Amino acid sequence: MGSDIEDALRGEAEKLLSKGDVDLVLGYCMEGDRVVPCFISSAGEVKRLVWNNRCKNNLAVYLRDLKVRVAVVAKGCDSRAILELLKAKQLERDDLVILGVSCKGMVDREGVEYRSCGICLHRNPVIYDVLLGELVKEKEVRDVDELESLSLGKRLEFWSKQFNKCIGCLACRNACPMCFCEECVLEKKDPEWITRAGDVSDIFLLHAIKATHMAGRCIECGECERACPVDIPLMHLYSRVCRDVEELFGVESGMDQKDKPPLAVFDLERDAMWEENEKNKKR
Amino acid sequence: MSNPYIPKKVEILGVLDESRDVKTLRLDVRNSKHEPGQFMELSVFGYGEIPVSISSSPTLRDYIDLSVKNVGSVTSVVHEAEPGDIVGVRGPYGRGFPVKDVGGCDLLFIGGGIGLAPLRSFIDYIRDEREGFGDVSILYGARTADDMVFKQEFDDWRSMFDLHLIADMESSGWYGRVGFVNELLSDVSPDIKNTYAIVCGPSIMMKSVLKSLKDMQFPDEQIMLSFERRMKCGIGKCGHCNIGDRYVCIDGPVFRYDKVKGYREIWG
Amino acid sequence: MKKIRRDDVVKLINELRKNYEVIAPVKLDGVVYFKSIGEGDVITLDYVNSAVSPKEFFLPQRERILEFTESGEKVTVREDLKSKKRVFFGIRPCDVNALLVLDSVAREEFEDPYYLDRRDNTLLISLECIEPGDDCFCTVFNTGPSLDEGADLVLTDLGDSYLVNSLTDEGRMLVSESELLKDASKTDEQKADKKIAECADSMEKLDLGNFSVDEESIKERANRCLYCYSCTFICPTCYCFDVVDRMDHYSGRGDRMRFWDSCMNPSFTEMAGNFNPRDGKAGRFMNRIKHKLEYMPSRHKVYGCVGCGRCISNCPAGISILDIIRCGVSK
Amino acid sequence: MEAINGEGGFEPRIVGFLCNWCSYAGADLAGTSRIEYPPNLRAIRVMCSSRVNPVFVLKAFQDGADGVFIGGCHPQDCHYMDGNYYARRRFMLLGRLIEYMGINPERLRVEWVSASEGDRFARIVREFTSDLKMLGPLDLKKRVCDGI
Repeated sequence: MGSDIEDALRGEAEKLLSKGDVDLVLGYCMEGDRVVPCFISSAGEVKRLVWNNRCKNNLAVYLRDLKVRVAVVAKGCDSRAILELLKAKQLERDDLVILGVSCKGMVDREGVEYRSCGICLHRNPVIYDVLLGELVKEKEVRDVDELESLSLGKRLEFWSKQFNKCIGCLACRNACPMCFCEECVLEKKDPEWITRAGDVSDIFLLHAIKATHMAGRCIECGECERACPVDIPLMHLYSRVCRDVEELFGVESGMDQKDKPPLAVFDLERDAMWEENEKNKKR
Repeated sequence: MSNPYIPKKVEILGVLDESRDVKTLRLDVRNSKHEPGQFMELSVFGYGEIPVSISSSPTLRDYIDLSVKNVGSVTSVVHEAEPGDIVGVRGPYGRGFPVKDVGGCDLLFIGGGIGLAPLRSFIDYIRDEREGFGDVSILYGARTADDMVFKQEFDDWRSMFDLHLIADMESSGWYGRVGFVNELLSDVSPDIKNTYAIVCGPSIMMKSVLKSLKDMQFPDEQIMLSFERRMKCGIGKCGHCNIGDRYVCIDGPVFRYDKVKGYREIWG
Repeated sequence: MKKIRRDDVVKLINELRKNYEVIAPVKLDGVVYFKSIGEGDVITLDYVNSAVSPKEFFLPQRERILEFTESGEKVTVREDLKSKKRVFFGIRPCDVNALLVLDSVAREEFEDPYYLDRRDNTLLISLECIEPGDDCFCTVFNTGPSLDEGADLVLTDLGDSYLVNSLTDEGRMLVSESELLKDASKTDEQKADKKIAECADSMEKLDLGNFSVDEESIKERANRCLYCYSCTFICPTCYCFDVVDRMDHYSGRGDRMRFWDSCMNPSFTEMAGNFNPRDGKAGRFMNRIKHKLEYMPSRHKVYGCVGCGRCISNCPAGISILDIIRCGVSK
Repeated sequence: MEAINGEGGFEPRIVGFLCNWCSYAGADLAGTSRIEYPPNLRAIRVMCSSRVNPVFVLKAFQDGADGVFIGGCHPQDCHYMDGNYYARRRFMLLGRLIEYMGINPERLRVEWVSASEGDRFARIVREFTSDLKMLGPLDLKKRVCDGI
């Protein structure tokens, strides 16, 4: 898969680096049998760059720390993260060259497609300077979330069991390209919302709070789920929030530069209508 | 198996104001056998535990002093303590100053801010065991004159030792020198062959003092540094305070410079 | 030596449960955990290793170390310091060696009573490996796939049965009453040796004779690291913890809790007053690697890595400590 | 939180975040007008309904609340012009999230109550209390910790 794209990528990277347009190319390379993120800083090294169906990492996570001009390989989810970070003024557009590439869904070492890729509707990059290869046809209909069909009690039981596994390592937050707060509410000590060394209900709270913070921000790349050492299906939670934001506020994060953060704006008519809707639904 | 995590409950005998943000707790610990330079883990139940240098000499039999600067959540609670309150202590822990090794030699104490606390333990020890040591010079600097601690000891020290003071900044009522503590080194002319330098203070101060000492040709083996790190357990289990393969809590806090010289991040 | 039929292993565990709390591997959503076995738990024998290391049963993710009243007039130790007798079934040789590493830390100068109490009251039944996992490299540190010391009983998979070897008297006593164990033959023993040897041969070996950590190889990876902390949490030898006091002001009762901390977290070394002696991501990464491969050997005469491969399998940025070790060997 | 022991049966615990300018004044009016309403709601005065962080709500549930009430000014009446509009969006979303995680969204109630609506405030609290009685205790901490 993708050897043409790989050639185009190497060519583009070589051009950008040798002309001095960028200081660094952020892409993927092989290390043993693993595909890993890599930083290429000279034209002579571009042969290391690869493109295949195991380039799972969301490279946007590295961009905030790089204080140089970067060309970054961006799949659908990477580009959405970049767009959202640009909107949040976390990145300088002028320092970025986005090498867009369409994704066919990434697979793990066993060749099994990641769940986040399976449900993805945006495999094409939404923002790019150069497009490598061609755009692909996107899936149009969302999969139904099987958890929706469970009763309230069963859902609480499901999440309690999942959170019982949680070891509180915060890998889900740390691996998230959209988590960029200088001080995280989850680690705040005064007031200490999440009791350190607390019980499973604190873990429940942790994930609930994190989910509220992902509203209008999560771009569903699935990095959290992949980073989780105990395989808690966190994407269910964040996807649910994404769907709610879409339905209630008509915004999908990382898709349009003009969209405002949905919880920092309001729309009187729409909100009043939905408020009424939600109330009626409850009764 | 005795449990090293259980603090001993002790009563606060007195609280002394040292400076605007430093208080000394005088604790009901009798016949303490600590070495100068060792520290205690001080518990305020419900708020946490902090490592604090013992600032009193082991020659005092009726109490120990712990001097605490108000810098964080636990220390701010410590500052609200009153005589009669109960706190917990564990320790003394760590390796203090090598009192025996430096016996008979001249000593050059260099302290910065609250870093004078462990030095005071040693200085007062020498005051009480005077014949065992050579000449003693004390160089002490603080941000302002108001930030100097143990001022009540200064007259006593002046009468027996050579005391030099300096403040980083001018302030009203301060007629002494202004500058950094390493500038005081030009005031003393130690017999380098027979002198140990004993340094404690903020990281940046220790770093610049060390540079000055090296400029004076002090050998690494004759420089004693007392380090501060984030510690939790105090007994080498929690892993927070390492400098290379050394733990500040059980191998330090006092290190001879030549023993830690090669390590990364000794200054941060 | 003895042997036990594969189908009888669960029966044996049920026998042991009469007198002991038994910890054994179970599978949930395809992920293997060690769990204190209760009614209805289905034990699995088909696994490479658990997602989270067995250290959580000795040095729990969070534990109460003290209880006290607000005024400090009453301070009591955790009540259950005398732990129940436990049997840990199915621990892999690498993880047994990891416990030996933790022992050396817990016994150094001051003894850690909470850890050692659990440790002393737990019998280990280890399951040797006959097929390595994708990221296993125990052969590098000689911590597997076979086990000669550290556990009480060692089981080796022979297909339809397991060879049972007692390494300690306690181990022998543990199964002496059981009728499920039969005498093993010489052929069984040879078969087990062959399987272990085959497994070991298929794995990488490195000469650590003049190994030293290659800093360049670390620096490059430190850039790529996401500092997600998961490697330190799942590692069987990472022992660092943080301590926090909790106080319920309504009841006037409080606890002192300790819980796992990660050296990859910037606040790990940060002191009050915002001074951080280990600033910068690279410094933290370097410390983690050096702690395992340099500081532990110099302090405790044992490598702080046992080659379980958990951190490699789980690293979101694909960083392999084995690669770093290789760089330090070939240098 | 301590449970209120009514005359047998379950008495729900409600944490109410009331905006200073409308709902709190409304509750005050209910009191001064001697309108009776159940004592189950513990009022916390906030300057604006948008001051209420979703964390407050979740923490209340964790600490034993059976229901959380958020009272703000009617749309277009916010003392700060648009605070309640943000609150409205925020809690519509939070309601859906807790529902997804297994907490009945009816346990989170957002209402706009003006300073003059003392009777309405009392009616809402009565209604909410009886709704929660029907739902029974939430007991989130225990249920999550026990995994049931």
